[in-house]
Amino acid sequence: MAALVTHSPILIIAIPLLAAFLTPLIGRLSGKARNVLVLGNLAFVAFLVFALTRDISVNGIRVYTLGATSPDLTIPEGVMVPVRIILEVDGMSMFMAIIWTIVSLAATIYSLAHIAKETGQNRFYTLLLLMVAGAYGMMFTGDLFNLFVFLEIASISGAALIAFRTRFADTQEGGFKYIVISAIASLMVLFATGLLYGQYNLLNIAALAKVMEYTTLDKIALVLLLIAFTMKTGMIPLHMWFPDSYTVAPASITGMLVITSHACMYAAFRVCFSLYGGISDTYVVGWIITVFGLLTAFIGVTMAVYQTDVMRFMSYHAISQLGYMWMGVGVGLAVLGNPELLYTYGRDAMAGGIFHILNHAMYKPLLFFTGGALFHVTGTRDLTKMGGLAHKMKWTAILYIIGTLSISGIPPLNGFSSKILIYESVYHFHPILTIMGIIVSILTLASFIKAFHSAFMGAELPMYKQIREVPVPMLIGMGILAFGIVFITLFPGQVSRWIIYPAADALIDQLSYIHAVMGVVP
Amino acid sequence: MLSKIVRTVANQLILFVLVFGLYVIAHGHLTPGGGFQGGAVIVSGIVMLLVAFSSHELSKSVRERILSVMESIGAVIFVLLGFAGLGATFFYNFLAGSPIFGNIPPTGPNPGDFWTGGTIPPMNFAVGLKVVAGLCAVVLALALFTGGEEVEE
Amino acid sequence: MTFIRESGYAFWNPLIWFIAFIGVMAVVHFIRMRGQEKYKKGSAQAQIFVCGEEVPEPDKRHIRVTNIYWGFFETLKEYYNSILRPHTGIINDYIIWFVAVMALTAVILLIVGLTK
Amino acid sequence: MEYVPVNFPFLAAALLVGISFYIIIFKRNLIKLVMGIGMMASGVNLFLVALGYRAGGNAPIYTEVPEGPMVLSVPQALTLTSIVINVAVLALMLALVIQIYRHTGSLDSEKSRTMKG
Repeated sequence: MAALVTHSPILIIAIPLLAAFLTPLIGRLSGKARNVLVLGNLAFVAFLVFALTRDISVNGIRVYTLGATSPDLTIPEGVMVPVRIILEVDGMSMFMAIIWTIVSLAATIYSLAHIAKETGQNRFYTLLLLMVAGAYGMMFTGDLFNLFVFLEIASISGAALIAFRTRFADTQEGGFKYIVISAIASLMVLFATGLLYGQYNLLNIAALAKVMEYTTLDKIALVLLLIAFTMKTGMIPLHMWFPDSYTVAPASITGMLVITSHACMYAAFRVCFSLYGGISDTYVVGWIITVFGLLTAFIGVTMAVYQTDVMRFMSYHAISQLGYMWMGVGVGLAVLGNPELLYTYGRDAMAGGIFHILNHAMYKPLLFFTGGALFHVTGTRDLTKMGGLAHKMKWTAILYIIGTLSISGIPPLNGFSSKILIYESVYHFHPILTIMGIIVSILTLASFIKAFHSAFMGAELPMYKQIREVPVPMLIGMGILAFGIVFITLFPGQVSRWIIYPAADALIDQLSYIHAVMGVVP
Repeated sequence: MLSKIVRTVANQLILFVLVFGLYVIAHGHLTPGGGFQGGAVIVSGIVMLLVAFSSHELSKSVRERILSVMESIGAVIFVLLGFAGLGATFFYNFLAGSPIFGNIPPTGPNPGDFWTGGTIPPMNFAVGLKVVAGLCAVVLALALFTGGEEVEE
Repeated sequence: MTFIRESGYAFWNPLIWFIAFIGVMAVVHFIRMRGQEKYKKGSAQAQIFVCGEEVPEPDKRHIRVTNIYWGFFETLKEYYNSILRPHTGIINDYIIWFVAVMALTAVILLIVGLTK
Repeated sequence: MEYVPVNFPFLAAALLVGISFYIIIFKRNLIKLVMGIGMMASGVNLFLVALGYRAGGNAPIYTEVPEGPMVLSVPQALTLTSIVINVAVLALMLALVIQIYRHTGSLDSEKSRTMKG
């Protein structure tokens, strides 16, 4: 057990990778065995993630050196700097990993029924597991180049999964847009990595952070990294590919893509806090992020009200909700250099932003899944053609209501607890942020009511007399996320104490991130 | 399908291309090269066949199903070699010092001993297998697309 | 007790909210109990009544999504026209925005660096 | 001492990336767009390789290496990885372009779009 925990940082990445390549071999023999393999594998990974979380909450940051004689031998004898591939897992990484493990499990269960009639399911599950491994890699890696590699793994498999249903024209277009954007963003990340490597001959984030001097080239590298990752996240005005891609993917994949975009957000935080936190003009960078976050929240929601395609409208809401996280964490970043303000409201703003990532990761996939359920039974995503579906799809309607109340921040659901944390803390930074946040929340509720009315309410339409409730695996997949929402609703204090504040502290505390790799300097 | 001269020459040349590709894969730990490069060399030979013969001819002998199995096996071997080092850490070079590829080379310039490298040569072979299968599938899939007549309006 | 923030700015406890919610629901139920008792399901009372007119078919009387919030969009027409213009759906235009935002951020950061 | 123009590769890399951005922004043909991304990848790879160059250096392989300085090996490993990844990305892009053409009958990024707004 202790050995399992010691090796779990790499096992969490490697086991899905192994299963991904076993899937086509086993799927050739039997489809059932393949499904059992995929699910069992993800369940085992979930077990490892929770074991590792427990370990990290007790023992602090855990590093893992690949290929060394011992996992914590980060700097071999005779060299001054880390030369091997190093995984570095702290509170923030574990927070993202917990989200990813829950959502990937729910999405896989949901896929069992959602894509049951498609051809090429072996490939689907291979790509899905590759995406799981890639996103875990992004969360755990400790050096910039592997960040690029895992980003590309997640992007390539994501694009192929978006374009999975090749019989529709729009899926191909969505996949193409996704891969073009991802390729350009990742190349910019690689370029920035090159800029940093050229100056310091280092790739490890912790080692770089230790020697960083913040020259002009470093600033350009910061811009490249920050804007590339924010484009992958879908920040306005770099968001336009986001609805195009997320709308057309199979619903289970859309739910997972939301978390890969959060993984890119995590990478942006990692760059801003752990790499540049000590030396950069965090005030300016924080303001830039906050202003863009404000724009993102507002323009995203106004665009969402306008949409008539159910998945597209939810995609714009995903963009809009990302704005809250940028706002919260951006405020934290802006006051990072000022300990007094940081502990008055900055840390709470960051905790609010991070808490909102967790909440968003619960309700947004749930809403995407209900949208996918509508597509599953009606064969269309167009809200103008829907109506009266609640007569036949009671469970889906109830789950949709839970998601709606949560995303709009209606008390007592979990969306409220993170939003009030953001409102209360960013108010001290600038009141306009809170005001806009509340307006965005109102518009969110309004647009979700509009969609709810046109899809679920009204008399039973004659063309939907034959439909039935969606299959049980899809309901289970949605149910897991709904359970997550209810759990966070009931215990917001415990959840924030267990994982939210440790994650925020892990971002703030740059020194221990550096020391975990470089060793404590006397 | 090109002329008979081209086809005959391609038929003879493919052997040399395959041998050179295998050489590049096998000597990946000594000279520039390795799994991906050698695999790409082999696939370039297959592209030569594709040009000389038609893609439909080639797709009869190179089956997509076999390629997919080859690709998976290559990747599984690679990851399993990583897992085998778990006694120390993932990707630990557990073969160094053992009878298989186990010689320890001297530090600095040396004539190059093939029997070194530990897990690296087996990994090169695994990657080579995967790259040959994967690139071959890509090339065939792109070549089999015949153009505008299948447009669905 | 569940406090999200211990610094004193905010307080949030779902349990208290639930207790209040149940209290309000009890009051609502009490008021509802005092209402009409003659209502019967399935009788003519449950039919739709549109001023004595004939009731339209289900797919005619369902309010579609395009009709909801019509006034909102009519009022904000100019905003929506201007905001929809950049959303061209062409991949090339997306990259223009990427380059523009990158240039803007770089300029801001470099200028700040110069003034220091 | 002869002059070694060490900075030229960086200029070439910057030029490649610049031209590829021009292509990606202004060329509406999807195949040209994919070529632009391939070019950008080459530019970044050239930049990485040029970073590791040391004047008069040998290839960083110990098999029968002559005496003298060696160029850095890490950027070359990075470049190789990046090339492999870009092969996969470009193959996927081309496959998707083929599918787009099959469905819409057009390679123009404006004419082949189905989603807007």
